[in-house]
Amino acid sequence: MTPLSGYLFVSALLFCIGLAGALTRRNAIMVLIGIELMLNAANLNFIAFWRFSENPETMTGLTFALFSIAIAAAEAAVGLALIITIYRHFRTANVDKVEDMKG
Amino acid sequence: MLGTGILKGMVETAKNFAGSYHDPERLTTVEYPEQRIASKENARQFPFLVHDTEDPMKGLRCVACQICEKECPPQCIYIVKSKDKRADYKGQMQFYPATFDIDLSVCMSCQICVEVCPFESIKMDTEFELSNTDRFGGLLVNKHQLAKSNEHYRKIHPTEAAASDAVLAAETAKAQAKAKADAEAKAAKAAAAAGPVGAVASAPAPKPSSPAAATAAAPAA
Amino acid sequence: MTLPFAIIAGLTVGSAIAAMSLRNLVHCALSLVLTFAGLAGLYLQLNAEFVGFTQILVYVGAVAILIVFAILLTRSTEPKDEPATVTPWIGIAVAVGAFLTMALAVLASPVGKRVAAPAPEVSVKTLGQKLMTDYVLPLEVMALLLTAAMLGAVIIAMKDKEGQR
Amino acid sequence: MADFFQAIDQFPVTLKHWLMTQLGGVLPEWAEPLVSAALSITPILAVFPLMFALTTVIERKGLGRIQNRIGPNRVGIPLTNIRLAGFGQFIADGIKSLIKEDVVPRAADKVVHFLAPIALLIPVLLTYSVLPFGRNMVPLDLPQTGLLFFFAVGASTELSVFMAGWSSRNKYSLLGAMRAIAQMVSYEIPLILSALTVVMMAGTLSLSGIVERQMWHVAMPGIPGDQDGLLARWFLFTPWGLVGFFLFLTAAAAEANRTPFDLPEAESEIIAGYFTEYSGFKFAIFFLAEYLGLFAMCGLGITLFLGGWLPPVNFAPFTWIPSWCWFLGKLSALIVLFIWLRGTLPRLRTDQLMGFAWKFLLPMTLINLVVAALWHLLANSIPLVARWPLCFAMLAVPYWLLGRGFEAKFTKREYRFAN
Repeated sequence: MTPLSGYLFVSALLFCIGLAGALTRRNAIMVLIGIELMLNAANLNFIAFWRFSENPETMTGLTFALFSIAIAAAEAAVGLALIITIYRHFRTANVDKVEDMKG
Repeated sequence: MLGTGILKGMVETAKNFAGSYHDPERLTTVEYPEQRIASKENARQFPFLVHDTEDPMKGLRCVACQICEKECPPQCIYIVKSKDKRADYKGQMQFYPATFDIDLSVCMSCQICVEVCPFESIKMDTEFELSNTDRFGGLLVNKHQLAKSNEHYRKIHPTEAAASDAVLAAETAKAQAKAKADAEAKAAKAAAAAGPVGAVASAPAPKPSSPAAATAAAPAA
Repeated sequence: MTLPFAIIAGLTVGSAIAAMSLRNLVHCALSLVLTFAGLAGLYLQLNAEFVGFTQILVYVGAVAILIVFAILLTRSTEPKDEPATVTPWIGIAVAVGAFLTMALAVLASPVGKRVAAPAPEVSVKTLGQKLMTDYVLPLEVMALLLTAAMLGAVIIAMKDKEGQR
Repeated sequence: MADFFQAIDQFPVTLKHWLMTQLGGVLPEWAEPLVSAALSITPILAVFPLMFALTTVIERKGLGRIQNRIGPNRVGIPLTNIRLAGFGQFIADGIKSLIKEDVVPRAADKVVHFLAPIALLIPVLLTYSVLPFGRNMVPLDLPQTGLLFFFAVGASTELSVFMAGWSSRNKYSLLGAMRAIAQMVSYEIPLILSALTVVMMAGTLSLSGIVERQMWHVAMPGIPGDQDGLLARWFLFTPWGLVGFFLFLTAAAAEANRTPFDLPEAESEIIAGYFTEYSGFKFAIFFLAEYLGLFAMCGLGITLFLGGWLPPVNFAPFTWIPSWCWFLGKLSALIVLFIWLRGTLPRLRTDQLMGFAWKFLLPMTLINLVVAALWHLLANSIPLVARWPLCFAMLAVPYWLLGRGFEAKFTKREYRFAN
């Protein structure tokens, strides 16, 4: 069985890949994808810590991960709706070009 | 209520399904190569050349006048006129087609060649199973393949064939009458050479009879 | 480290890198789906079947479809030769720094060397009972949040259209 | 006598056991689970594609009869005159699609275009792994998450549809994919909700567990059935099960892109939808995946509502028939029903399709969920004879009320010039 550190490394890698993407990509959708990746990395941490915890019967990590998945779904829906609205308004999904504060 | 229409429709299709097994009124499909529907009398597919005598090549009615070749809208007919002449069914000396080809891949079955032919020599066939492995040579049919007997024509289009026969009979009668008149005129001429009496009176005598024969044949057509 | 873990982890990380670095947005989204599927595989490795299949149902079945729709609805009008990233080196440096910090923390901590206890008995029944008793307040808040998010998403995406009429 | 029928019933299981014990000495230890899995998979890979092949012929023949035609009846054994009533057709079709040229559009995204049919077929085949085909015959028994696995894997087919539609670079493909995804996402909700009713009543996500709950002897509060255990306790025999089954079938037809919900491949409008640009064997894979998806949905419907592999009654001639025959028989009956529906119903319009999902199916499944809960709660206070009509009325009234909205639109059309 893989030790906990293996999962933590994968999670850290995913988080940093997501972070790098969210910081560097121009397209708003790609930024959102980066954020999704970071959320998933956190989820993996929840599950891994639950599995390697002293008393997994409490299922804290599992429930937290379930709630986190639900939040991510809501976040993706609202975020993508916002991106589509921004695209309709500015005719671009490039975050650098959207610098107008007026509605 | 929602769904009743669906149920009604399903009952209807179930009736169709069951009915197709026992009700021949519903299942009208004819399984073609084994079962066939006899072709209708007015059916027409592609032209053929009519011949009268036993030997198809000698009995061809076609005199290579090339009217059909000129009238054919897609120009699928190719005719080469013969150098010599030979006796036709009336016994007159006529040209005949040295080559008579029809490209069936071009022909559009319009029947104009039949309409314009003054010699009742090209007619429409009901043969339709013409598929061929050679799409260029196989569908270019020559006069040997095109020639079919008058009996065949009578079999596939009885009414039309009767009219056509009547026209031909009238023409033959007219030709014979003319030949007879010519012979009489010749005889009269010969007689006139001997003594020119009555030759002028007898020569035009057969003429009124031939239009009468033609009009007699016309209602039959 | 076991072979299945290595394969799944490699696939997950590799497809995540692809998802963040490919030029074509649809390819990015498809690689992201592979990452989600790989994560579900990791959850299964961790005996969290229910969360693993929920992950597939929600992420592959719903979030990925949403992203793909959003990509198609926001067809980029920008020229192709424009770089897809802004100031890449700063962002990557930040990410690498964050990773090194976390990796050092994991290596230094004694928790990381913990070996798994025997697989716990996870029954969906007890999970459901927990959700309906101990975690009933978060569950209800979550229901409210999802409803609000749905209504919000619909209204945000609709507003402009009404304005045009 | 009973032992003999028991042996036939368990024949596939015993055969596998025998093969494994025979191979046990020969195989290295690491290969044993792989061989065991392969032995479980092989019958599925043999039976269901064959069933697909036969269904294509039966469907064409059946549709032909419904339309007063004969349908395919020629292809039999090659080089002979034996025609087998046309049942050689699927072999000819298979050979044809195998040797046809594989055309990939020049502008297509080659990799995604190639992966799409594979990515569609694999999840569809995976769904079969949790279906109980007979007594003790579940390739992969997931006691905690069986149904969730089915829906999770089934949901990932949407992405393959998108891959196919997008990578073809064809507007019809993309339109078809968009239609298919919108339809599948919309109908997934009533599908899962109607299945959830059963999960709620059975108290388990395991599909074999759900089948066992429908057995004669298992005491279930509120399921009608003879106390002596003569009549099976299929969920279909309860009001919520009856309504739930038809809601499930409707949603399943939409999930599987069957008529009347086959807009994604409406050939009069968008050629063949998302697989317009596929030819040859890839097209055959799409066709196969579509039918296998339908079979899997039917299999799930059988497991949830029609008692899976259980016979309807618990006495001699019926119990002699092997359990897997019951499953395959019920599956064939549902397939025939779908063919019949295809021959009957015209295709819906997109707005009708979406309206039907959100305004009719979704409220109905939610009401069904509530009624099922009531049925369970009233089990001890109201006798069955009164409870059944009461619960049925509670479902029939909303059905009538919701259904009215869909009827009113179909008024008789006035033709200005024809009349």
